[in-house]
Amino acid sequence: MAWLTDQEAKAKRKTDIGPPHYSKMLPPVITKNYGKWKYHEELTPGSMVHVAESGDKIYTVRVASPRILATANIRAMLDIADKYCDGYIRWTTRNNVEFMTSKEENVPLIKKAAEAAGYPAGGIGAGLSNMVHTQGWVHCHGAASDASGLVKAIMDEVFPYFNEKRLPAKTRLALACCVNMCGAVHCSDIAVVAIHRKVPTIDHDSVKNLCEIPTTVGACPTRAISPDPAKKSVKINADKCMYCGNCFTVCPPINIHNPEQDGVAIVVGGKVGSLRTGPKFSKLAIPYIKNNPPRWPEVVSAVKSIIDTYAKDARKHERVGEWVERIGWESFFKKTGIEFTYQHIDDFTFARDTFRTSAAFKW
Amino acid sequence: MAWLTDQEAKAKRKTDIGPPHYSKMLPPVITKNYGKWKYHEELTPGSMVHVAESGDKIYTVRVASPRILATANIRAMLDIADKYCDGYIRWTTRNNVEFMTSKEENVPLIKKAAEAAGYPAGGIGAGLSNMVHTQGWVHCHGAASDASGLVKAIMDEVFPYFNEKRLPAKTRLALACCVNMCGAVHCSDIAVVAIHRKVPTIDHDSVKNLCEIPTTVGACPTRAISPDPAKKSVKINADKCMYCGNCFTVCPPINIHNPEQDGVAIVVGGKVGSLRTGPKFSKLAIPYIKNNPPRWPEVVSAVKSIIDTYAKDARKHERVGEWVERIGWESFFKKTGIEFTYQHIDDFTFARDTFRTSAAFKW
Amino acid sequence: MKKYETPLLDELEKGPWPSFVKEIKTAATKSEMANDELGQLEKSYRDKRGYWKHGGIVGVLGYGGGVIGRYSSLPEEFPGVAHFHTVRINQPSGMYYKTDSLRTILDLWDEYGSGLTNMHGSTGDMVLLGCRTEALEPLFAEVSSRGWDLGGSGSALRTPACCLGQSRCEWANIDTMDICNELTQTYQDYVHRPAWPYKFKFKIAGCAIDCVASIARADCSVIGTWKGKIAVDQDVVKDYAKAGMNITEEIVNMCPTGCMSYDGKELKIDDTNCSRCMHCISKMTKALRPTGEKGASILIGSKAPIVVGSLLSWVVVPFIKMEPPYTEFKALVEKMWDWWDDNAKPRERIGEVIEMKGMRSFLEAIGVPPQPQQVFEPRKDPFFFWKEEDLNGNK
Amino acid sequence: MKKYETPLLDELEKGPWPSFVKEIKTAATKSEMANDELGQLEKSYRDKRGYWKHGGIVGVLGYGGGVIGRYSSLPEEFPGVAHFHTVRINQPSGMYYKTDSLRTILDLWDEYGSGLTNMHGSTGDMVLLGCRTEALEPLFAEVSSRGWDLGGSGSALRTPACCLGQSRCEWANIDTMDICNELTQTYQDYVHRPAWPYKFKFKIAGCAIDCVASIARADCSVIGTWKGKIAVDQDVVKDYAKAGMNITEEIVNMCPTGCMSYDGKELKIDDTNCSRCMHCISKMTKALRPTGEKGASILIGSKAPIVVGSLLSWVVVPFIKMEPPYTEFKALVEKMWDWWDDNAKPRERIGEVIEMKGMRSFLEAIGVPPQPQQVFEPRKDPFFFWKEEDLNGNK
Ligand code: SRM
Ligand code: SRM
Ligand code: SRM
Ligand code: SRM
Ligand code: SF4
Ligand code: SF4
Ligand code: SF4
Ligand code: SF4
Ligand code: SF4
Ligand code: SF4
Ligand code: SF4
Ligand code: SF4
Repeated sequence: MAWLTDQEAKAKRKTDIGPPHYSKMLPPVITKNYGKWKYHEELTPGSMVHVAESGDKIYTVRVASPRILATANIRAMLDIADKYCDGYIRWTTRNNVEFMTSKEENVPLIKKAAEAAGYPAGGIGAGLSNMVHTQGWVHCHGAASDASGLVKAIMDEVFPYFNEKRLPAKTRLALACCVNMCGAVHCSDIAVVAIHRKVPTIDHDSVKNLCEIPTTVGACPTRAISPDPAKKSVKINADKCMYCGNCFTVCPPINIHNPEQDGVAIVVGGKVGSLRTGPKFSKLAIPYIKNNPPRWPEVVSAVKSIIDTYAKDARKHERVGEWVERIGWESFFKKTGIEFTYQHIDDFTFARDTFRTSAAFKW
Repeated sequence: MAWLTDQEAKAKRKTDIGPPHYSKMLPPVITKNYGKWKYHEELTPGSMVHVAESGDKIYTVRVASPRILATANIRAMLDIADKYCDGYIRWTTRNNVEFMTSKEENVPLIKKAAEAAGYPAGGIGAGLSNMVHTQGWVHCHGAASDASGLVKAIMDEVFPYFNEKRLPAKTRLALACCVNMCGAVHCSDIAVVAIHRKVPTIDHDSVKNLCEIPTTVGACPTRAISPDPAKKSVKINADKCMYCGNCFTVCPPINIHNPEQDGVAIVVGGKVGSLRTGPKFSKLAIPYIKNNPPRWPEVVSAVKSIIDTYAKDARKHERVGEWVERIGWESFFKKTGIEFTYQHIDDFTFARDTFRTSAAFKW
Repeated sequence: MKKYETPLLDELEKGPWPSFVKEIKTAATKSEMANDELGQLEKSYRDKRGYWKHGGIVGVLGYGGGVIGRYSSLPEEFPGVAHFHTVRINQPSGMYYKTDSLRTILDLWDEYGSGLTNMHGSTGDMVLLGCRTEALEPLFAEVSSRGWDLGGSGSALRTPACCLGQSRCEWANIDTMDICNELTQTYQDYVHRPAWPYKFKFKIAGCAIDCVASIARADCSVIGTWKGKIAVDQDVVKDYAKAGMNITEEIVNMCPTGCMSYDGKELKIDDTNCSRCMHCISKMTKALRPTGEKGASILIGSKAPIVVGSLLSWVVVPFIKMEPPYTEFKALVEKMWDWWDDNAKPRERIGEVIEMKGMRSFLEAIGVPPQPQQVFEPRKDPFFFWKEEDLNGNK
Repeated sequence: MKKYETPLLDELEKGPWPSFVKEIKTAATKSEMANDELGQLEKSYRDKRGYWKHGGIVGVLGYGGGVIGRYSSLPEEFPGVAHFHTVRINQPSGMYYKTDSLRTILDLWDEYGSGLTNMHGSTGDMVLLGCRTEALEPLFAEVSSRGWDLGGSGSALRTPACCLGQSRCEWANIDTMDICNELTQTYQDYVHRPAWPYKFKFKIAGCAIDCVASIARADCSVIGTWKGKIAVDQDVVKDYAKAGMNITEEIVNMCPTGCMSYDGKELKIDDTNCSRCMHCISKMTKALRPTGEKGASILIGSKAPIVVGSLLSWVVVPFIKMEPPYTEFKALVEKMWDWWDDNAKPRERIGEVIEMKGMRSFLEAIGVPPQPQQVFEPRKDPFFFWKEEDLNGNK
């Protein structure tokens, strides 16, 4: 294949056609039973079956994915799908891959083939699924930590809960590499959020050449930046800065990265479904753990320990947040041994609703 | 008695002595058993007995009071206390009067005497107690309604719940005559809050003579007032004014009173104790009922109807707020037939936490 | 001495609840002031509006508070209420009175004022309702010479108040009346001479039931509690069951922490998970009883809605011993006042300032460490701040 | 073609979870871009910081979005990532693929880009990770000529996404994939040409379980629901009990409204008090089934934390029918956009504007009446506003 010339490209291009219609992508058994499914059953942590009113069945094998996928490896998956799934495949909303077939006997074969390709089955039912995450040092300018590396290190450690061991309920892990929080990190059972901790430094001499002052001022979401006419540069109000790094995006002489101080916070107890209790935001559990690549052992063991405490202490069907709310946050800190710091106490706009306004609490 | 002269007064006055020590005011049985009470029992809605570890007993008869009391009538109460209670009496934190005696046989006599004086017994246990309230047209400049008159009209109607009929739990009624909310009105099972509804009018010509502009500007808690130099007066930003009347206090040419538009709102579901569920603010049930003195029939029937719905629907020990939270506010509006309006939807600083962020709710 | 026709108010003499109109009429038999109060009030009922002007500064020599000035806006029509100030007499803790002692006040009030009172004001004072400016000094001399004093008003320490506590309640973990009296006496200067950004209120309750609504209306709410088990008298539990109490429904299922169980015979409590809410204890007072160390939780900040919406008090000190002379508690409170005074804009209550400046600033100033008991839940957003001193540890 | 030593990244090839390092290395066997990505990433791991500059505006002719510009801050050291833009390809609804169809994209991507992808991006797009500016036009021509298009970026309608809904789930009350596709197609112009104050996202879930996290990350969350009873198959209930399910503990006691009861034989539901939370249904899928009218709740406003803290979506329309071509829904959404466009400052999401201007302004603009379902609870403070038109009624 050779690159299209400009002219070829212009001739060929179409616009505003949108994606292909989904109906072209559906396995026939789905097209036939669309909207007429009756129930499903989990078979193993990596497989389930859905049964239609017609009696038709569809078996799903779900396999792990690192989300960053090389085309060559996707092709390997497509080959499996061709072999066992009539040439259809899908991805889930949490970046797992699903192989579907009406033939029960294919289930173990798919599993085996996928595992051979490096993608183990799991993620179904009351356990861990894939860890939603973002770009990190692989692609994003603002990242205060890597994304994929932390996910890999964590998932290696808690892997048994993905493919074998069960938890009280589905448990959603997630990671965001900065406070922009791409993904639904803010409502996860346990999430890792990368944070900067220091106000950016400014190389004032370069600002005048490299930056547009109004753009730089405008980039700050908290209005912490104002022009500094004397220096022909900008200044940052440290009280207002929450270390987001947006200024650095538009003005390279501003530097937010600080290898010694960047790191991650761990938040817990969020969920998005409305089952039992409503959707919940995750709340701060550990305000800071320093970046320690390549395997971030402190973060890994903190996440593991929270999961283990939950696994031991929660009731069946109770999500992490439901468990913590039943026992109370004061018990959460006691049971996990996590230290409670000033950072845990909200000082943001909505602090008021988090302060305890009751004489009833646990020691 | 004749008034002291200036000189006599100067000679006689003491300062910073504080109130008399409470120990001088206590019935002997209390002094003896102070800190050593063991349990109590409710005998009737108007009487109870406390039993000390020593075996000593103290019977309490609680009687209603309109809180505004004439000296002559207080003397009548003191006479009863002299006769049956060894010369001691007390008032409760909700403005009822308590007669205490160690002699069981005095209980009915006290009741009878107090009732003869016009002060019926009641207010103990799971029912209504006195209605906490404020000054109203009797004494306060800002009052958007009267206090005592509304209380009288309401308590007349619901009186059986004070002296006879029981409710699922203690039920606290309260009234405030303006949004300053003197009293714990904001955390009552059912409270009436008087409100103005229109931005004050300004008689600009009089302002220059009668008001200090800076004081007037400063009096506004929401900074709605600014100087109007052209008119040598002030102007009010209607978007910021929440009709509190403070400006009118300091500057008489500003008028907040509007007989056609002043009235009351009814709020429900508050509590202060930490039992079972934490303390709660009352929430808006009815945003406006017009003033209709002398007996405010619309307000009276609204309060009555909420109490009756609660009495019928709540579980034992459930306070109004606990009942509403169990059934959900959508059910509260359905069961009471109260109309839900724009005013019910919070648009104040903390609106966010009141918006429903869940797909689970009742039709 | 009927002076006015009051057809509207007369309606409010009917019905079983005691009538404030009767009270005013009673006072009016002797007092022109009360009479004109009645007349002006009837007019308010007719016109559906109040007729009062604001106060202006009236008071007694050397005091900045204790009196609320009040003037009629219709002084010609109702001269008896041209001045109608109220005098706040600091109540004795617990609002117990020896009858003689109270008669003294009543007699003086008949002489110097309208003969009308509020027993009591919402803050807790005895409120004497309606007197003229020139009556204030002699009245104060009479009252104070007999051992009574004024309560607070303005930007001052307001008259502290308490539940009756150990005087007649089996659940009081602290001596509320003594604490109330002690604070009132120790801080007389702050009560009488407004020197703060705004008002400050203490209310003291003996337990989490909070019969003085301290958590809703005190800048500093002192609420008694305990550290220890709830003792259960199983025999008495059986009596309650026999008497018809549905222990499972009424007690076990209503326990907010789910730390109770009942098998039809024995009532068990997992004390480590009890939040000391007082529900079970209050419903089975003969069977259940807190044991162990007694003390108080200190909660800060409640107030009425203006301007930022009502606040309930926030747990700041989960547990503190409360023994006379309450030295540790007083030192803590004084640190709070200092911080508040340093940081508040005029008319900002302490709770509002904590909200503005952040809980950390407040806790650091008063020397109390962060503790999970202070919050319902930790923060949700990732925008937390770091001080230089935090950056080296893992804080 | 190994170009760099990557001792740190090599550590991340170990362990059971699939390794992204292996993926990059796989791509690196064919692509210099992927190779330099690996090298720069190793350096990031060593130095504990990223080495990317921001985007600048890159894209394809006539579109304002769909491409995220990205440049290395070390272009001399890692020339292969000097440009490393991402291309967002709009996924088919439900993320089902016919293998051939997907291979087309993979082939093109090997030609024009790094051979690295994200399947999928958090919003839902297929993300092609890393290409040069000059590759964008020809790549787009190739892709679009084969029936694919770009997704959204910038202040535009972002690529809508959905749960798989009726395609494979027994609980979908609405046809999520069709709605998703229909919105994507109808509003192509809004996807490709950013013209709004900020981004706007749709996510569509078939029921309250919300397998696409719509309530947490969509300006408009469409969540399927029903009006009717939950049909109970009592025989199957017995099967569950026999199979060892503790129905009382797991189902009845976990029902948030307490509207279920079970006497060991029959499972009863008081449907009028059910909040349709999906707990019982999801745990007893063979026995329980919603019946009656199907439709959706529309919730508005969720977003990530910057600047005012995260928002979850708020119920605005408790129930709306969702039948193709979704005319009523589309009209509603267009009214929302108009109001938002009129009232937002730059970079203000619709939820933030609702918070600023008040829910009333929004509801009036879109013609939806106030309803208790929109709030958890009514307001607490007494500072509510009145418009002239309210003052005559009892509104
Ligand atoms: C495939 C997928 C939808 C898709 O369009 O891709 C999906 C599919 C199913 N979900 Fe889900 N959910 C999927 C993402 C989600 C999400 C979204 C997310 O995680 O970002 C949630 C919300 C999580 C939350 O609340 O924070 C989610 C919360 C659930 C729940 C509720 C769990 C709970 O107890 O709170 C159920 C019901 C259950 O587990 O009983 C459920 C049930 C199901 C069922 C059983 C529905 C059905 O009858 O087919 C499907 C298989 C269950 C399983 O995986 O165990 N699904 N499910 C998604 C798979 C993601 C993955 O790879 O793991
Ligand atoms: C007399 C009393 C009401 C009563 O009928 O009992 C009262 C009466 C007034 N209060 Fe109050 N407050 C009274 C207890 C309260 C309480 C309850 C309490 O203390 O437990 C509150 C709510 C708790 C709190 O402090 O927030 C209360 C919250 C207010 C406020 C709102 C303060 C705030 O920060 O939001 C104001 C407005 C102000 O300070 O300007 C206020 C202002 C006033 C003023 C001084 C009106 C004014 O703007 O000048 C009232 C004088 C009325 C009059 O002419 O007699 N009053 N006020 C209470 C004092 C009697 C006493 O000393 O015992
Ligand atoms: C006398 C008084 C204290 C005082 O210092 O004056 C008092 C006295 C008692 N209260 Fe109280 N409470 C008193 C105001 C309060 C308040 C404050 C208020 O209403 O402003 C509350 C908080 C109300 C709230 O949460 O909104 C209060 C909530 C309770 C409760 C909790 C009720 C509940 O279920 O939430 C109990 C326990 C109970 O009823 O089982 C209680 C129990 C008691 C006991 C049984 C305590 C005891 O063992 O002696 C006393 C008699 C109960 C009765 O009246 O039924 N008392 N009680 C107050 C009488 C006021 C009155 O005239 O009615
Ligand atoms: C690629 C992706 C992350 C990923 O690894 O999957 C992503 C990447 C970026 N996001 Fe995002 N966001 C992505 C989904 C999200 C989501 C999740 C979602 O859409 O469901 C969110 C949270 C939900 C929301 O919209 O609030 C999200 C919230 C943000 C925000 C915060 C927006 C806010 O209003 O708070 C920013 C900041 C901004 O807009 O300037 C942001 C900005 C960015 C930028 C453009 C960084 C920037 O400041 O310029 C990132 C480019 C990274 C890069 O170089 O590749 N991204 N971003 C996701 C888009 C892929 C796709 O199209 O499928
Ligand atoms: S979370 Fe932040 S650093 Fe990570 S991809 Fe999104 S914008 Fe970039
Ligand atoms: S890091 Fe973010 S908050 Fe701080 S100055 Fe830069 S843009 Fe503003
Ligand atoms: S509530 Fe308002 S009107 Fe009533 S006494 Fe208090 S300040 Fe005056
Ligand atoms: S009524 Fe209150 S809010 Fe309105 S202008 Fe006057 S002082 Fe301000
Ligand atoms: S607050 Fe507690 S200690 Fe005080 S009277 Fe009420 S129940 Fe007794
Ligand atoms: S005090 Fe409250 S939390 Fe403790 S056991 Fe009793 S009911 Fe439960
Ligand atoms: S959201 Fe509901 S309809 Fe959609 S996949 Fe999940 S369970 Fe099924
Ligand atoms: S759907 Fe939820 S609320 Fe309704 S019966 Fe089932 S568990 Fe209860």
